Amino acid sequence: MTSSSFAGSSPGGSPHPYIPATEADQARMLERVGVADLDALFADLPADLRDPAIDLPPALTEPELIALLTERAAANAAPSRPNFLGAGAYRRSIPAISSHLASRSEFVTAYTPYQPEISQGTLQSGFEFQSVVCELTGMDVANVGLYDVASATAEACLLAVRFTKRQALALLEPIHPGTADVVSTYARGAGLRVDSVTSADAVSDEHACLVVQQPDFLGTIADLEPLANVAHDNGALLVAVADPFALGLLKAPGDAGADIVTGEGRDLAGAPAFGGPSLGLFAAGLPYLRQMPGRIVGRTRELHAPEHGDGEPRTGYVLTLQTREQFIRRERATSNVSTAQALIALAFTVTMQALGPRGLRESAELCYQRAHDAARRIGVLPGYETPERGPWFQEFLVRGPVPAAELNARLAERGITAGLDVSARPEPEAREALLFAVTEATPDAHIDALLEALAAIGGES
Amino acid sequence: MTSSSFAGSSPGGSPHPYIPATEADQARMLERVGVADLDALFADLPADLRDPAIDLPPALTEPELIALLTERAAANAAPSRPNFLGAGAYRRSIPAISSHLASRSEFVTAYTPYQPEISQGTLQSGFEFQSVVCELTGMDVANVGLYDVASATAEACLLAVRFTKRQALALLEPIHPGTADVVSTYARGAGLRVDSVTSADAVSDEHACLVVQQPDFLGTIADLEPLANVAHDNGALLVAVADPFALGLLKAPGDAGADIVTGEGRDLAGAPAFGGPSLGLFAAGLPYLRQMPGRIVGRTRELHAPEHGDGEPRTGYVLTLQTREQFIRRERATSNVSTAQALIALAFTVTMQALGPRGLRESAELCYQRAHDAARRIGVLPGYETPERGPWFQEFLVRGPVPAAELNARLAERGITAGLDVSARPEPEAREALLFAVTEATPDAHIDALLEALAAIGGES
Amino acid sequence: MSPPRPNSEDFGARLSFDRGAPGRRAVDVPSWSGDETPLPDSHLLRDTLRLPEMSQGELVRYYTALSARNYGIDSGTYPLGSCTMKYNPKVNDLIASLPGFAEAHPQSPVEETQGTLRTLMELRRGLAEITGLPEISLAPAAGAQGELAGVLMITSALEDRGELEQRRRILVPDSAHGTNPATAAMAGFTVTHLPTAADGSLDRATVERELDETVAAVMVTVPNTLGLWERGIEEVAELIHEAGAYLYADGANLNAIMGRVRYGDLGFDVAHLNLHKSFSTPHGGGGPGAGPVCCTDELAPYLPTPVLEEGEDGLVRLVAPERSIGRLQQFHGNVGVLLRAYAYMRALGLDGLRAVSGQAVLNANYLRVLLHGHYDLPYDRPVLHEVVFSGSRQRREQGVRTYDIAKRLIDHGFHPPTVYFPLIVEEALMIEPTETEPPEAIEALAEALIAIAEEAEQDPDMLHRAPWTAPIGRLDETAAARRPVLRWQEDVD
Amino acid sequence: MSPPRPNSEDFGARLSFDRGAPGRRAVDVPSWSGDETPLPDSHLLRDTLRLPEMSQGELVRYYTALSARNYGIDSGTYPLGSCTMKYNPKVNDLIASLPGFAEAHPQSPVEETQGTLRTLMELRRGLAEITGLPEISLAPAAGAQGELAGVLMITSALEDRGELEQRRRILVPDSAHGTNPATAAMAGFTVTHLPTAADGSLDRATVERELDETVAAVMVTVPNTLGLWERGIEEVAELIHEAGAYLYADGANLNAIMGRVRYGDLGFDVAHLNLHKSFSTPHGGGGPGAGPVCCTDELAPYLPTPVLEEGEDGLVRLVAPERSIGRLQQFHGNVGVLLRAYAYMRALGLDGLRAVSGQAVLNANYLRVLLHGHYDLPYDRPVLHEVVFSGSRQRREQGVRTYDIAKRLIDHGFHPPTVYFPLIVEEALMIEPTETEPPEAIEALAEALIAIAEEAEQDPDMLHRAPWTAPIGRLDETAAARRPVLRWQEDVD
Ligand SMILES: Cc1ncc(COP(=O)(O)O)c(C=O)c1O
Ligand SMILES: Cc1ncc(COP(=O)(O)O)c(C=O)c1O
Repeated sequence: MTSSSFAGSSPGGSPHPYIPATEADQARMLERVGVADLDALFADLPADLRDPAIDLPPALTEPELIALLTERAAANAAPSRPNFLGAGAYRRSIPAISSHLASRSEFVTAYTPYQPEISQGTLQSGFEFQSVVCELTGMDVANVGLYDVASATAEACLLAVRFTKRQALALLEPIHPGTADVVSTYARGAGLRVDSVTSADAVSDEHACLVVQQPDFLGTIADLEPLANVAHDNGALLVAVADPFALGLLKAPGDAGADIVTGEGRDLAGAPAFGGPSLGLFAAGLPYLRQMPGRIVGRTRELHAPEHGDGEPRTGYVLTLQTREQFIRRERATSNVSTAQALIALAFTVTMQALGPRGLRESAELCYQRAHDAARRIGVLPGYETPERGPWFQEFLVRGPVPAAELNARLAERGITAGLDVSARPEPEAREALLFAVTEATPDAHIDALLEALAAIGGES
Repeated sequence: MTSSSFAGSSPGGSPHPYIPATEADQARMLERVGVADLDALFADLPADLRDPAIDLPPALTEPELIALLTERAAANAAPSRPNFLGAGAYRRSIPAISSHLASRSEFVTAYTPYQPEISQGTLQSGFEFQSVVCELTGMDVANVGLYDVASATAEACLLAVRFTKRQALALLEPIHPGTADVVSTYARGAGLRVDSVTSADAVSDEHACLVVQQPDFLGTIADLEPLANVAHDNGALLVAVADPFALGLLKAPGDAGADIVTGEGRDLAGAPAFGGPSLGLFAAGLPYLRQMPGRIVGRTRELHAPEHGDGEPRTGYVLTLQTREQFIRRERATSNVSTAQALIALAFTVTMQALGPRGLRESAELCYQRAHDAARRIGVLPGYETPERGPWFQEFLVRGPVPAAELNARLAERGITAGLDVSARPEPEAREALLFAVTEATPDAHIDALLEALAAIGGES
Repeated sequence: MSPPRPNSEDFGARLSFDRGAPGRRAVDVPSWSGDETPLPDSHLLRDTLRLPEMSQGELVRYYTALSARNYGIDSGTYPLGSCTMKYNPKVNDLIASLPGFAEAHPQSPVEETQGTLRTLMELRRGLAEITGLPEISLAPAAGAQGELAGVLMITSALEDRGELEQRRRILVPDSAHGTNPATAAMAGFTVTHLPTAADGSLDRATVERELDETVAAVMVTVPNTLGLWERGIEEVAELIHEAGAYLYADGANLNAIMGRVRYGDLGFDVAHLNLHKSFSTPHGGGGPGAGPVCCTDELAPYLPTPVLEEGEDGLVRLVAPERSIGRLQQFHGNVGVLLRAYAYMRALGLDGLRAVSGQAVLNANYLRVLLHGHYDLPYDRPVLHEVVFSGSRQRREQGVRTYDIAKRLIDHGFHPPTVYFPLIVEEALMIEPTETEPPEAIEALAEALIAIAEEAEQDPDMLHRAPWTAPIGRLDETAAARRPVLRWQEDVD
Repeated sequence: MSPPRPNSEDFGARLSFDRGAPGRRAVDVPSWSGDETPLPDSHLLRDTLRLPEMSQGELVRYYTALSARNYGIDSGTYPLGSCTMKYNPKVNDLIASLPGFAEAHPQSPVEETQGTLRTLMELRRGLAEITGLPEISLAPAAGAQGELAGVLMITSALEDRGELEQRRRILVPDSAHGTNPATAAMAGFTVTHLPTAADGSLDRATVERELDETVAAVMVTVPNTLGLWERGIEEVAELIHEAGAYLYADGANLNAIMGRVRYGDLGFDVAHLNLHKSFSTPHGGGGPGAGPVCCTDELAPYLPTPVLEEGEDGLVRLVAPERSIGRLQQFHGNVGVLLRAYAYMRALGLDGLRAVSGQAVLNANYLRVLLHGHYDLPYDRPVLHEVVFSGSRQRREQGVRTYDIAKRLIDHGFHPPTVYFPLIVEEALMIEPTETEPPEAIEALAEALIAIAEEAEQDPDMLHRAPWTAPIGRLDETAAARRPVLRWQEDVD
């Protein structure tokens, strides 16, 4: 720029908008510290390895940055493209206030609440979250959240192992392959055996727990009660991996005998975001409290009555039962988790509070009705069937006149992202089938477009 | 829905998410008030006219509302469409923090600060705004903003009339037709004559003021000093209508002798938003203070020293000089303005503070360089010329191988929104010309697309 | 024992200009790599500019701290009479910020802005239904500009009738908002004030006496600023029309009667609305607003430019009425506010809007009975959307002014009501809860005001020095006006 | 004279469940007009659900009030040692929320998510350059999960070498963050603690003594939690490799050395980073974070799934390394956080990142000299990004604990530093200003801490009862743990 002449500002400015100290500031500070320059501060570093050649793209100003990433975002499929993928991530209608409130910077820019007196916002909303999760799952206690449903389920298995002193896990198929995979990852460290079972009968006294997904990976609603009984008869815990949204309609796993309930909260906090930030829900029965992983918020009071007011100590919230945790218990901690997903938990909580009991129920029913209506309309198309494995919630299998992979490809050509190809799965209903998800948030226009496309494909073949 | 059986919530709920009172609440309140039902509260209304038939579209739930208006927004041209319109509204690069900070709900949901002790956020940022506007314009005082540049200019003329006791106004062409139109609207009420003049020589002792736009409507930079002299020689005020962004580069009108400066702040606060919310800047010399329209924030101190602290009364801000205003002075007020554009003024101020002196200068120079580079590249295309009327800032005239209207249409076919058709204007340079705007925020890709399209059109004809 | 408050900094003394340091900045500007064009001659350029220099983090902290020194509806009850501070739905902000709406250029061809124009057209139709006035311009940026439009329309109509020279007076009740007389004056009319009768309505006799061939219009606020229905307004309308004058409705209080009675049916010729009140759009600490002007077919030709028109081709266009008073703004009004108002209208629907007016009126009356006896109530009858008490007893008996009561209410956690307006009520406390306040909040507000009435008896001086718990103590407004400091200056600081 | 504070409500006693009223709601759900499908058998359904019932305005006010009871970086200096609370650029939030990114479905075909995948690929390449470790998985959701990944990768490598049975120990310095030993244990190893030498670095002798064929790995934090450079770490690396063990870097403190030295060049085999610290992504009151795990080519086959791969066809894909330890999450990690980190990397560039580490280190040393003499400094040498003081003198002489000092700092307007960590420093005050604090803020923080040291001498009891000016007084953490109340319950309230 040719503004050198211009006296709008002094030279020797700060190196970057994110770094306030100017050259003058730096000089003053260096002198006080007693070193010649910044490099001198790094004298301890091995000389021969210092300041290596590093190849990074050039720095961008904010307008350039926004332009570049707007372009990138546009290189993804347009959000308006019909997309019937579910399989663990579902588009939900999120109240506008959830993101509004969760983006209050006092929440966003705070750390884990180590100083409760100035972190009551985070702590009290964490306590609200725990309360909501307990109500939904029918459990006694919950933590403030873990990374995602899969790692939360893995932690549940480790808890069961600590509690039962057993070394094997039973996962009831169909379960989300991602969940099963993460459980195996965590199990390897602990040297556990992971048995994938197709029936609860396979549960034995070797198993620390039976893990059941609700609804299961193919969308079917499980009857948890008998499964809990089998598990308990074998001295194993029942771990239910439940969709918190479906729980607006379905029986609380706690009421069906589950000992631990995990779930994924991301979709009730905001958009799918390519899978993350996610939110692992973790709730359990009271007997398991001291074995629980993660942070827990507890209620307490002031030590001293405030100067003003009625002289009664006031109610506040703190992180509690921390002797379970890594920073105190270290290698004997119940888990290594430290940073989790607090802000996502806050948005999840607002959504639940905004919907309230009736709203959540109505929303889940709407989802159920819309999904079943779409399935019905597809099922009557010549050449299509929607094989069922029992009562289901929002996901259904579609078998078409052409092989699953081809159906997928042909829909893609027509600008529609179809369901997940599950044709390789063992379940007979999954043979040559795609797994479609339709929710309360799937636009009618997308469903109509899908039906049209399916009919056309049916016609061609 | 079929959730009647469901005990998630009690019946007799509130009528709407925006209205808390439930049926039970209402019953309790009605009883206390001593009336049978809501209708009874409207007993005073003429019976024969009550509860008329009113035809409104059905209510929408939030998800339906979002879906409908997302569709509507998509029915406008995509923001990614190249668009070279300026003529009063310009795409600028706005720092992300401007909208972030201006959407803090304590600012957004506050009323005009009638209670200063709990409105210091609005008031202090208003004082910052006045300070920034004074620095930019080179004037002594500013108000916290008026509706838009045109109504602000009209108010400036009315001030000049009150001050000079004269009944005629002189508007120097080329001036934005919208501005001229609004001045006439306001002038009619006051019974003033509005003279549109093409040279300052036309100013006489009948004129209360000479109004000059900087840069003018065709983008040319005016030399304000001689104009101010002519006006002053005739006992008239000089009203400069200046683009605050251009003032990052151009001489402050106050330093050139302007008595009142108005301007449009919208484009430095956010997106064009189809023209509004807008923001009228209004600054003047000290002699005109008591005649100024609109709210003014002043600095003061506490009446009593605070209990704690160093015993010194602290600094605060209040609305001041209110005896000029309608709610006190009523029919003798300097203006009828009450609600203005406070939130837009706040975003404008943050942008200015974020850019700072050097940033604003650099940004204005970048705009200047990019616009001139684009004009140069167009000017060398066979069949095209870019007639100049003097030094210019960000807008330039383009005359092509085909008539202006046709050039416009042909570019539209190619997915480009061209410049404004000014071919009907009297200025010779405007004959068959389009007025293009290129700013620091116009993407390179758009400019390249324009040049390609212009070349192609040139080739065809 | 009370500890030192080390952090009672004089926050207001340090403006952005006093923060940061030379050479800091909150954003960088891309550099220009193309051919350099020489800048214009230096006498056209500025050679210096004083603006703050702060890093991005410092600037964010400064405004975050400022926001914490502000009170909005989201902070608590905000019962400003006449201002209708109701909850502002967040979804409306989300909608107005959709890029398709936000990025639309005001000069773009109609084909490229149908999404916005069709939405505005539907808002216009809805407002016509709600007001019973068929023709509307959405251009006015706020209520006062809507008033100016309305009065100028009357001016033009009278001119076409050849009666403008003779009809130079506008009648305005003494209870009217200041913008009414100010507007009449701006439009070149002289203002005659109409007294308010004992029942809070217009004094019919005076109206009849004043009505003659010199009267251009009568401006009436319905419901009026006492929160009362203007009894017999429909008959007054006939008198006015017989006298050849026009009847103007200040519709800022539409929220009290939405869906229950219509200005058009009552005989009004023209009205303005305050969408930033009745239709829940955020007030932003003093705008932006939107003050559409609505009128009869007779006055339609004079509406300000632009108005919306749907063509045979199905396209909605912005056009100028044939005898338009002209533009009020360079472009088309505060469109972002209008989009929010449309979203509000659609979220409520007719039943919802009736529920709004119903609950708003119930809330005001609930407050009226809860406070009855604790403060004087000059016009003691059922109210509509707001109730106006008087602090005159407290002033007389304890020397506590409404001003003190308002400041003390801050300590109780509430935003004070409107005070000293309407002017006809001495020591006025004008309270409008709105329908979005839950009954508990109204009860808490009443309890606080009752507690303050008691505090006035026990400890008036404590009230004179309130507020005690606000971010800053009571401010010296007189000093501010006597020696105005209106901008940052190096020396001052 | 101090007035009653009528508004000192027990805010925390009323949860959302205690607010609102039955039948209120904050949103409506669309009704279903199509054919009704009967619901599943009732024994599968729930027949009741307890959730709060509040109107939209009430809920917004509740959380707005909660936010006012929270302190974030945007509120002021937040010098939590080891946590790197630097300014979080708002533009990064804007970018992550672009619909194209936010609406992407994790199962969508690669062709439909190239915008995200290419961006992540560039982030991965940048991190490889910065760490000198060529292969990376971005999957770990936070530092601790990155650690688990790293240790499990070592497990797999040892297994393939047939040494897993024999190598069961992991050496961890006693200054390490708790997640290090906890992770080692989760992965089935036993932990041997290494003492810290007088100069604050690892005690070389012990390392050499402990290193044998039973050691799987050594986990070292560089720079360490004392804010000090781990002297001779490059030689230690050789020893470790000679012993057949792996060297793990806890890279949570990368911000101190970005652009100046690289883990790979120092001889580390695997490292995790905390992008939610070094790369400025907001911490959200406890997440989400992102803890990428970076490694040598030798360990690359074991990286967690997925990793990014660019194919001949120019498409970026998510793939599983051949001997991957498996997935850590159902999908691909906290992508929204990774996008922010990418934006940060691009906003800074290499020079910017070097300016970050340079200023971060200068700020810590500036604070060190300003506080020198006022508090004990157990390891008294120039530091890197943070400095660890000790309150032991105050404890000994005035009976004032670091806990009290921290609470009192709240009254002075600051968030307290990290306390009682690292464990090897008694009464530790671990202070990390970060590069985004202006010098004035560091000076103010030093003044406050010095003032508190004086207050400790004059009025220790006042410190024991601090904070005095926070939204709530000092809380009883012991009672909370003794009688845990962990959820809302009707009876409890
Ligand atoms: C009764 C009444 N009329 C007119 C107005 C003026 O409206 P605005 O402030 O939008 O100009 C107001 C509000 O200020 C009002 O309360
Ligand atoms: C040195 C160090 N290592 C590891 C961690 C763990 O990182 P996270 O909290 O992201 O799991 C942290 C922060 O908590 C840390 O400071």
